[in-house]
Order: sequence, then structure tokens, then C-alpha cells
Amino acid sequence: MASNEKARQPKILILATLAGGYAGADSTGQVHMEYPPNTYILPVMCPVMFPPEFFVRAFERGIDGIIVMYSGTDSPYRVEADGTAALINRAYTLMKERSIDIRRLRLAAICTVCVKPFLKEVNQMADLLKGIGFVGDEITAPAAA
Amino acid sequence: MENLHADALVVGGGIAGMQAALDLADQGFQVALLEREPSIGGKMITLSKVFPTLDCCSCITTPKMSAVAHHPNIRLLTYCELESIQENNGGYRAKVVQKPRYVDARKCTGCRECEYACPVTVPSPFDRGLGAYRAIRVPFSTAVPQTAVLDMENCILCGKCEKECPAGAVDFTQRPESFEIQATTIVAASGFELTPLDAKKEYGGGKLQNVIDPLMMERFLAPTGPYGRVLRPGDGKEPTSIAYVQCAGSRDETLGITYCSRVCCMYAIKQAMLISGALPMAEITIYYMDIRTFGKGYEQFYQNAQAMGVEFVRGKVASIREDDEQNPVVNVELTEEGRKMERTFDLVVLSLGMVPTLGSNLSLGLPIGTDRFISIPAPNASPCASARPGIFVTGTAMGPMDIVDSIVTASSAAAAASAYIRAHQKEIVYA
Amino acid sequence: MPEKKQTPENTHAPDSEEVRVGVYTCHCGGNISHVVQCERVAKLLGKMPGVAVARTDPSFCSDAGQAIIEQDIKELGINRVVIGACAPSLHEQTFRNAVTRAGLNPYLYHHVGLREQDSWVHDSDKEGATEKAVRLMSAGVAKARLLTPLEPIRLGAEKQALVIGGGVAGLRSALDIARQGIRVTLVEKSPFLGGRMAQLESVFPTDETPRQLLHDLIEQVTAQSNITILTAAEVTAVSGYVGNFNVTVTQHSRGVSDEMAEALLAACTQETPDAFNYGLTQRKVIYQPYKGCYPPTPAVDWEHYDGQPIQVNGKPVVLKDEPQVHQLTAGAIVLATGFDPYEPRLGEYGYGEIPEVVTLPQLIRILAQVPDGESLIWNGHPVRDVALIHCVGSREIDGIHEPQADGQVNNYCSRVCCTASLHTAVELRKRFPTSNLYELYQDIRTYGRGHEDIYRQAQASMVRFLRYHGDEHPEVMAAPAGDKHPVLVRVKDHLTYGEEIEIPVDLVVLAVGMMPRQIDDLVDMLKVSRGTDRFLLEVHPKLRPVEMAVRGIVLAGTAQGPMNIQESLSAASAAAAKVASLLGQGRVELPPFVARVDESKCDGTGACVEACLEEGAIALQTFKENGREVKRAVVTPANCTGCGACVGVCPNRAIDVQAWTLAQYEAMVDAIAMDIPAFSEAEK
Amino acid sequence: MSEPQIETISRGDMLKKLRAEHAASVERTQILFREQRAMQQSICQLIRETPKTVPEIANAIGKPSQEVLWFVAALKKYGIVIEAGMCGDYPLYQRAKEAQA
Repeated sequence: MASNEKARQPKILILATLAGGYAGADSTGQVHMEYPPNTYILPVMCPVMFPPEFFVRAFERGIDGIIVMYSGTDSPYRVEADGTAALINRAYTLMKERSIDIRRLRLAAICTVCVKPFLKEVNQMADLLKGIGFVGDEITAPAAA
Repeated sequence: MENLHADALVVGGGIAGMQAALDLADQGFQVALLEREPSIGGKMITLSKVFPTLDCCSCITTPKMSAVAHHPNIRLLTYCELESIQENNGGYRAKVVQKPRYVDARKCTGCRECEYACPVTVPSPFDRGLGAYRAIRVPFSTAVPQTAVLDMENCILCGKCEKECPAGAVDFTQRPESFEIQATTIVAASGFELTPLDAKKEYGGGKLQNVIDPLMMERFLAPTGPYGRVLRPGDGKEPTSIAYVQCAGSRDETLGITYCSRVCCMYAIKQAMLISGALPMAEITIYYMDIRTFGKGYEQFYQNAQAMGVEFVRGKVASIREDDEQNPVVNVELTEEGRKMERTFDLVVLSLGMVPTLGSNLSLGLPIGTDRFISIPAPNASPCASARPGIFVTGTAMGPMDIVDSIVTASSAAAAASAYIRAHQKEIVYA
Repeated sequence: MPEKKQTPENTHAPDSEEVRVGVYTCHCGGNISHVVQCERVAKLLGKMPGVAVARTDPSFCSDAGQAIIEQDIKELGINRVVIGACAPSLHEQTFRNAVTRAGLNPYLYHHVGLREQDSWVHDSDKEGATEKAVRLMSAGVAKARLLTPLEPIRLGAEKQALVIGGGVAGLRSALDIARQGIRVTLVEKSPFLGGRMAQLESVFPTDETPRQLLHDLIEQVTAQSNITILTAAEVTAVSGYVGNFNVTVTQHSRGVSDEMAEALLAACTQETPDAFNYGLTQRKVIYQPYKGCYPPTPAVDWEHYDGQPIQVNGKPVVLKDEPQVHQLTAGAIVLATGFDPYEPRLGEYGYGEIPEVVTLPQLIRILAQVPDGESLIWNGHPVRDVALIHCVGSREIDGIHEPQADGQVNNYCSRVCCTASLHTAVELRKRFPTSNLYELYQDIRTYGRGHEDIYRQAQASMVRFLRYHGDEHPEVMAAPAGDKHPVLVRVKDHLTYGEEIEIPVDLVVLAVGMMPRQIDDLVDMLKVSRGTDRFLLEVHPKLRPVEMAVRGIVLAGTAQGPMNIQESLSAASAAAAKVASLLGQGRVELPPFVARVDESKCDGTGACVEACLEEGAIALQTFKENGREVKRAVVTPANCTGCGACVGVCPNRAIDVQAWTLAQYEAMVDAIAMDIPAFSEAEK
Repeated sequence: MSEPQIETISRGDMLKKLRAEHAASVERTQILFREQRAMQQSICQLIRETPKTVPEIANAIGKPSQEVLWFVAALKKYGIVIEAGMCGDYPLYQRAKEAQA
């Protein structure tokens, strides 16, 4: 909340597919399982739409961790399983160039009823960020910008 | 009121009737939906949250109510009583009376100025009599239509409402109006009532202040309830120990209700979970004979309640009395231990069962079973067909069932009704 | 060569008119407001740029709540709507309709889930939950500002449905759909219709004959000229989408012609266990499962036929399966794939090890073969004492029950076994009056209309009831040699206050639960979801109880979960009603969430075409532009799934998925990341 | 059930007719209304300054708790009375300040 009231929290962005992670997050809500609130879930149809630069840009803007919750091989989109994995690898390359800890970006297959895996991913990222701190403290300017 | 023609007449605007009407209307049929109360929504709209998802109930119901009200193929007729039907011209002609609202529905905007102006306070059946509203009122906050209705039985004819109404909608000249609906087919969705709270003398015959029915608890748990929290009605105490007496109006030969009401186990478990959320310190005990959590996801729900600490005790409650402080004292036979015990609670909920709403069923002239619900002569062939051709039955009009099952049978009745309409309509010439 | 191609006119660029966002934070009847301070959210959002009004309401989804939004659109000129409420899967459509009624394009509305993903999961951190709501709603506003009006894609829909499964649910669905003037293809995997119901001998509570009921139903189905029945057939491929599914059905040969049937049947000598009798008896590899089956022509059991010639009138006849492939289109698909009885593990209650342990479905087949008036003999012994054990393969508890091979523990109730078991007990007592029956149960769940009467009948017929607890299962063991009875059942009976009781019996009957049929291939082909219980999963048990998340696919009967015949029929008719609503108009509307090319930026690199895996969704076309030939990407909306594979690879950012654009995501990320000093300031 | 023709009857006549038709219920309700008003006034008077629980109010005005609770709920619904904390297991009720103005 306001910086004077409470220590600033790292921000976790979750890009969750409607057919997978987003529905899984809804399932988690239906059983009222708690997790940290500094988690911002945005629905996506399929994560292959993002260019790898999108993730770097998000880190530059102050997002401290990103979890891409996709549907893996259960996806309604043929391209999703392999396409997303390849995308995340390209993003890792860019992150390394900016000396961003690549653990800040996670890819996880979450299904519509994956309550436990959903919680595991979220809590893992929250714990990791507690340890490694804000992205702003490690990011470097792009080599040629 | 002019006479109407419709492909289907749906009798009852609860969840089953609404769903049947929507399914027929979505297929392009003209539907007249008849509701005797001033608003549609039935019993479901009075509930707090629904099992097993614990969705807020109005979040499921109000959009359906809204969809019914806005559907171009549905003619919504609220506050109308079905008088009789007769076979006519290959279909049915229904005699209907529009009861006077004493408010012009076309002018009323639902602003509730009249309600605030009205000096007479009366018990609100929406809150099972434990809450109150005024002699003129919009029946409840999410009512559809949002039209005020004046209750002449409790009116002192002071005229304040008429003076305050900015739309000039109050109309003391209204009278009951009869009209007819000619329809090819009828869907009976006349719903249920709870077994009366006073039916069982052993349980205090309805006279114990802190022994309530489950729909009262629903209202306490709903955000719009009479107290805005869970209190016992005897003296406004926040209860710390609550007992549920299962099969209080079902599986009981002394009441002549030998059947299982299907929903009581689940609503008791659900309420226990919701109370645990609202009053974390409260101890909740459920006295039962058999736990019947048979629906999809229900057994898991039962296990969750056990894990939350709700106490399930197998026992038959023999009687309930009151101590000097109006605390209910439950006398229970512990069938797994072979002994009797007494225990005092702050509040007791009788898990009452379902009995049919008889009024409109009688008007429809449909044969009923030994359980008094509408007979279904061939349940394993045509599960929604009544004994009269072209009249289909849905929801709790044909026996106790929960919301999920009511909705499925509603769509099923709609399928049967639409097949009937297609098969018969070509032969019908409207008079 | 076409001139400059036509794309749907992007009528309003987002900045060509003043953006006036209406922000609505719903209390959800307390579900949200008990955790998230909705008024604070509204107050803060009200100060964001572009926001013209920010309100709260106990429930915006109610008629009155929707009216508020409609009024704002009409009276305050709100042209973008952001609603924070329950999950979009529940009410996004409700609000789209409301917005449309008020005259606004339905796609100028954005829904933020504040219940399932906020208030319900951050109960103990109300401040955190409120901050989250503010950031999510700000992101919603950021997106809404960039929304453009869109039109749904309108496609013609085949007035034809595919029903998969020829049991009672599939038959009922097919009939009800056909009666609405929609053509139906009914595909049944086995060579005969009727499914599991045909294996029963009596249905409760009416005691009717199931095969007679089926016969009547099949007669109505076959009388319907617009139903095509394909038996011994399987769906082997599916593509397309609602309104236009392309389906490949592979149908095995019957192997036997009507003329040859009698002779072949008589001549065939090869036998195999009879699945109709759950393997208790043998039948020929050319077979009819029962008298009066449909189709009446016998069929060859290809799986078990050894391929050897059969001597008919002295001539050897070799039977050959020549599968036929049917291509068909369907506007909608009904899944009525049914159930299998739970198959107990080897040794579970002695099953498979002690011959006197059978399942309830097996017992029903055994009884069917005992002529009326004769006594029941099993494994050479007369049967007098019978124990029926409830909840086998149902109501299992994690940690107590051994998981199945795939790790599954069936923690659900199978709904029908209590009544079925008692119904059988009553029949046993009636047919064999000297029998002693023991029902070992946890809870008697005779919930249905007339079912409680069967329970009372069983009590009146001196059936003995013993109640065991879920964590203390009865034990079944072979009796020591020389005992009068072959089996011993040991149970801790809580009706006698926890007494350990040992019952010597002649037969143990396991009232097994229901499992969904093995339909992995179909599930993969159709991309439909299953629940944790492995049954097919409906979208929402109350809002859309027979529909699946994939549009145009509906559920009928026990493929969805355990249910009895009456319930299966209801569900099947309900599914038919949904199909009729969907296809009745002969067209369907699809959401416009497909790729769209901005030709001003496209320079024809073809990266998008390379990235796309969907057939015919995107291609390069050559256009004349200012007299010059240029290549531009062109999308075929009906074939585009909106995955966005093209978006991420475009070097010019010239392509986007409508309503899900990259720019919108960037704006949302910025809103979430934004420092909100205003968070405390603005409130002052 | 329905009257043959109603348009010719004036509003005044109609009210007169209603009064005549409903004389019994109007009289009964008027008595009820006077009792209600007295009850509401004594409750509001009592909790004007100090919040009280339902049993406290019942004790002070000599009415059954059950009845008092019903009136308190009614007054609360129309904003005349508000909840003002808890006293043990009992919520406290107070006359709303805005409503007093």
C-alpha cells in the first residue's frame, strides 16, 4: 500500500491463459486458498503473442517477477506448447543481456483445476523475490539503445 | 389486460420456470411467464450462497431474472394468479387474474420514495417475517420488475405514498383484472414450500423463539438479511453454539412425509461452513441419520466441512425444549452409542424438507403422487411429462431437488415442450 | 489481382473521440466488499485520467445494477466500461448484453475478476487485496482506453448435430434434437445401441423392463427420418469450430449380411467372454448381445475373431473388416459417452481371488440367467447368505484407499449404488425367500422420488443393515476349508455400537461406483476439459450445466458424472435444448478475437504466415498499391483461432489480435507497475 | 373476480369505496400502526445517546426481546437505527445521527 504504511512489495505479473492458468486461478479462488496479494493476473488467449522484448520491457517498468501460466500440451492452440517454450528461451537471452536474474521469469503449465500447482508457483515466486529483491536494483541499461 | 397468445405458458418464475422460459424463448418460441408474487426469482433469490461452489446466490439468479425481463420472446406477467385451465383448440386456455398493485407498473421507476414515506411496517416474507418492510414497497432490492406494490391488507389509506411518488404511479383505482392466455403447451414450475416449522410438536411446534427454519438462516447469512449478520431471533444474541437437526421435515412417517428432501444435507453443511466463516468461534453440530451428499462435487464439500471442524453426530433428535433463557435444549438419541443425551444450544436450525406448492398445481388439474408432488407417469421414458398431454413439469414441482437438478430439468422440460409445440402447432388455428 | 483489399472498417480510432470510461466495482453481495474496500477503489479510480465516473453497487449483475451502467452510457456519454466483479467466465456476457442494450459496442467493455482472483484468496490481507484491486482496475482502465468497437464474426451453421454415444442419453438427445428439425448423426462405438441400460433387468422405482423402455426409445429414434445411425463407428478426427465442425467417423464392417446371418451364427464355433454378462459367460464371436437388440443383424466381434474360416454349408467363409470412413459436418456435438462400472482391484474385498465375490452389475447378469422359481446357485453352491458392500470405488479417502494405477482416488459418491443395491436386495428376498441379506453401508442415499420406499421395503423384507465408517472398511476373506460358507465378512458395525461382527456368507456383492468411459482420444481431439473426478466438466453447474467450455459441445448423461436413468434422460433433453437454441437459427456468432493486419505497417515479410499453424488462417497476397505490386498479409477470420503466433514475430508490429493487442498489454503492465503515491494522497 | 367497468368511477369515489371495502383492515391496521409508532418512539428515545443491546432495550421498555429485535431490524433497514459495536455476544444499536437531524 502507500509506501509510508507498509514496506513496498515486489510485483508479480501472471500472464495466464484463459484455457489454463486463468481458469486455474479461478478454481483456486473457488476453494478460497490464500496466496500473496502482490500477484497481478492478466488473462491471455495464448502467450505466443508476446515478443520476447515484452518481458524485458515489463521488468524495466518495475515488474519484479513474471509467471507465464500456459496450458502446455492441453492448449486449444497447436502453437502454444512449443511456441511458448521457445519464446521464454529467447526472453532469457535478452534478460541475461540486461543482467536480469532469469529466475524472475517462469513458465508453468497450469490447468483449469490445478489449484495446488498454481499455489506452488505463486508462492515460489513470492519467496524468490523476497530473497533476490526488486528488479530495479539489478537491471542494466540495454547495450545499444 | 388484453388476452394473450403464446406458444408456451410457464407457470412459476423461480429458477426452474425462468430457465424453462429462457430455453424456449432462445429457440424462438413466444413464452408467457406467470408468477404469482410481485417479483420473479422464487426461493432461490432469497438464498445466501449456493453449494457446492459457494457462489453468491444473487450472482447466479439476478442475471437470469434480468435475462427473462429483457428477452424479446418472453412476456413477463408478475403478481398474477392462475385460476384455471381448459383444453382448447388443441392447446390450453388459461384463466389468469392480475392482482392489483395499486401502482401503475408503466410509471413506477422503483425509486422507493413511497416505501420511505409509508408509516406502516409489516413483516417481510422475503426475510421469512424476521425482517420488515412497509405496506407499500419494492419487494426486495433485486426484485424484477423493480415496481412497487401496495399491500391493501396493511394499508391505512393515508395517501402519503401517493403524495410522495415523483412519477405519479400510485393508483388506488386498480382492481383485479381477469384475462386469458391461449397457449399450445404449459410448463408447470410451481416450486415448493418448506415443511411448516410448526408441523412437529416434539420440536416445539414452532413456538420456540430460537428454533428456526433454514431459509431464515439463509437470510441471516445473506448480506441483505434482516440483521446484516447472524443473530438469534429471540433476543439478538450472536450464537456461539448452533445445532442442525436433519430430516426434521422429511423421512418422517409421523408427518406423512416419508420421502427424502434431497437438499437438506447439503444446505446444512453449506450453512455450517458459512457460519464458521462469519462466526469463527461458533461450534456447529449436525445431527443426522444418513449424510446424503450425492451430487457432483458434494462429497468433497462434506469432507471439507468435516476438515473445517463442523461436528457431525449420528443421532435422532427426539425432542427440543426451551430453558429459562429461551435456549433450545436438544434431546438426542445417539444411535451409534446407544444412549440419550441432552445438550443446550444458542440456536437450533430445523433442516426442514420440501412440500409442494399446491395452489397452481390444483389449478392445472394435474394428478399428484402419494407424496403430493405432480405425478410423472413415465419417469424413465419422459421424465418431465405430466399425465396431461402438452403439460410438462420442471423443478421442485415434481419432487424435491436442488438448484442444479432444477435447472437441468427445466431445460429438459423446455426440450419436451418445444417438440410438442412443433408437432402440434401446424394443426392449431387460433380462435 | 485484387485492388487494395477491403478490411473491416475500424470505425473509431481510439483517440478520435474523447474516451469516457465508466468504472464499476461490484460488492458482489459482500463477496468482494467484505475483503476489498470497494469504495476506496472507486474513489481512486475516479481520479484516473479518462475516467468519467466510478461507482460501486451491491450487485451490478442484478437488473437494477445493470440499469445503472446503461443509464451512465446514455446520460453521461460513457463510451468505455470497466467492471470489476466475479470471474469473467460467469458474467462477462451478461454485461456485454447490458452495454449493447444501452447502445454501446459490446467490445468497448472490459471485465476484471476481483472475486475469484482477489477477495476470495486474500481474506487475511484486506489492505493488500484492496491495493491489488486498484492496480487490476487501473490496468482494466488502461486497456479499456485502447479498445475499439468490434463486430462478431457471423458464420452459417450446419443444421446438423453429431451425437457420440448410443446409450439412453445419446438416443434421447438425438431424438429431441431431431424433433427440432435438425439433422442428427448418432455414432455408437459398439455394433448395437442401448449402452449400459440394456444390461439391467429392472429399473427403479417403477420396476419397468429397461430393454422394453430402450426398445420404445429406439423405435422413436429410427422412425425419425432425419437421424442417421452409425454403429460400430468411432469419431477419429475433428476439426473446425461451433457451427462447422468437420468430423471423420470410421465405421467397422458388420461382417454379416442379413441373408447370411442365421447360417453364420449357427456355424460359428469360436467363443469369447461375453462382455454383456461382464465376462461371466461365453458367447460366439458372431453375436447379438441380447434378444431384441438393435440393429437386429448380428455383428462380428473383430477384436476377438481369430480370422479362421467358418464352414457354412460346407463352404469356408472368411470374415473381413473393411472399415468405411464417413466425412460429415456438424454444427454442434453432444458427448454422451457414458460410464463404466468401477472395476475393483485384484484382491480388493477378495475380488478376483475369491470366486464368491462379484460386483453388483455382475450379480444382475447372474440373476437374469436364473429362471423364475429356481434357486440361485453360484460356483457350485446354493446361495442363501449374501453380503452387499456399498461404496466400492466411491467415497474413497486419500491416504486410506489405495490409489488406482493413475493415482486417482474416487472421492465422489456414485449416486445410484445405494438404491440399486437395495432394489436388488428386495428382488433377492422376493425370488429367494429363505435368503439372508446383509447391507454393509456408510450412509443410505435413497434420495430420489420413490427411492426411500425401496429402502423401507428392504427394511420390511428383513434385510439386515450394518453401518461401517469410511476409515474402517469391512474385510472379506475366504472361509477356512470345511466351513459351511465359503466366505467370511468382518465388519465393525456402528449400529450395534461398534461391535466387531463376522458374517459367514455364500456370496459377496460389491456395489461398485461409476467411472467415466475411457475417452482420452475424444478429449484430446475436442480439447474439452475433465474435472478432478475425470468426468467431463461443465462450464458452470448452474449457469451452463450441460455445456462445455468449447462452444458447440454439450454433455448428456453419465459422461458428466454419476446419474440414474431418469437423470440421464433429463440431462440429455437439456443438452438437446441447448443444441436447438444454438443451431435453430442456422447461423452462429463467434467472438471477433482474431488477428487483424494494419496494412499501413505491414511490409509483407511473411513472418506471420510462417508462424501460423492454423490451416488457411493467414496468407500473403499481392496487391497493387500506387501502381506498385506489394505483398501484404491477409487473415481469414473464420480460420483464425486468435492465438497470436503472428503477433509476437512481426517485426513491424503490424498485426494484432483484436481486443487483445500488444499495446493494450503494455498499457496494462504500466498501470500495474505504476507507483501510486496517489494511493494515499488521492484519498485525502 | 373482476369488476365489470371501472373507468367511470372517479378517484374520490374509488377511495371512498376502498375505505368501505377495507374498513375492517384499515381499522385494525390503524391500531397496529399506533402501537408501532409508540414502540418505535420508545426504542429511539432510549438509544438516542447511549447504544444498547436488544435485551437491554427490552428490559427498559418492558417488551419481549423478540419483538424489540424485529423493530430494531426494521428501523435499521430504513437508516433510523445503526449498529454501534458489540457488548459481549450482543450487537449494540443506536439512533442514527443523520436521521435525528
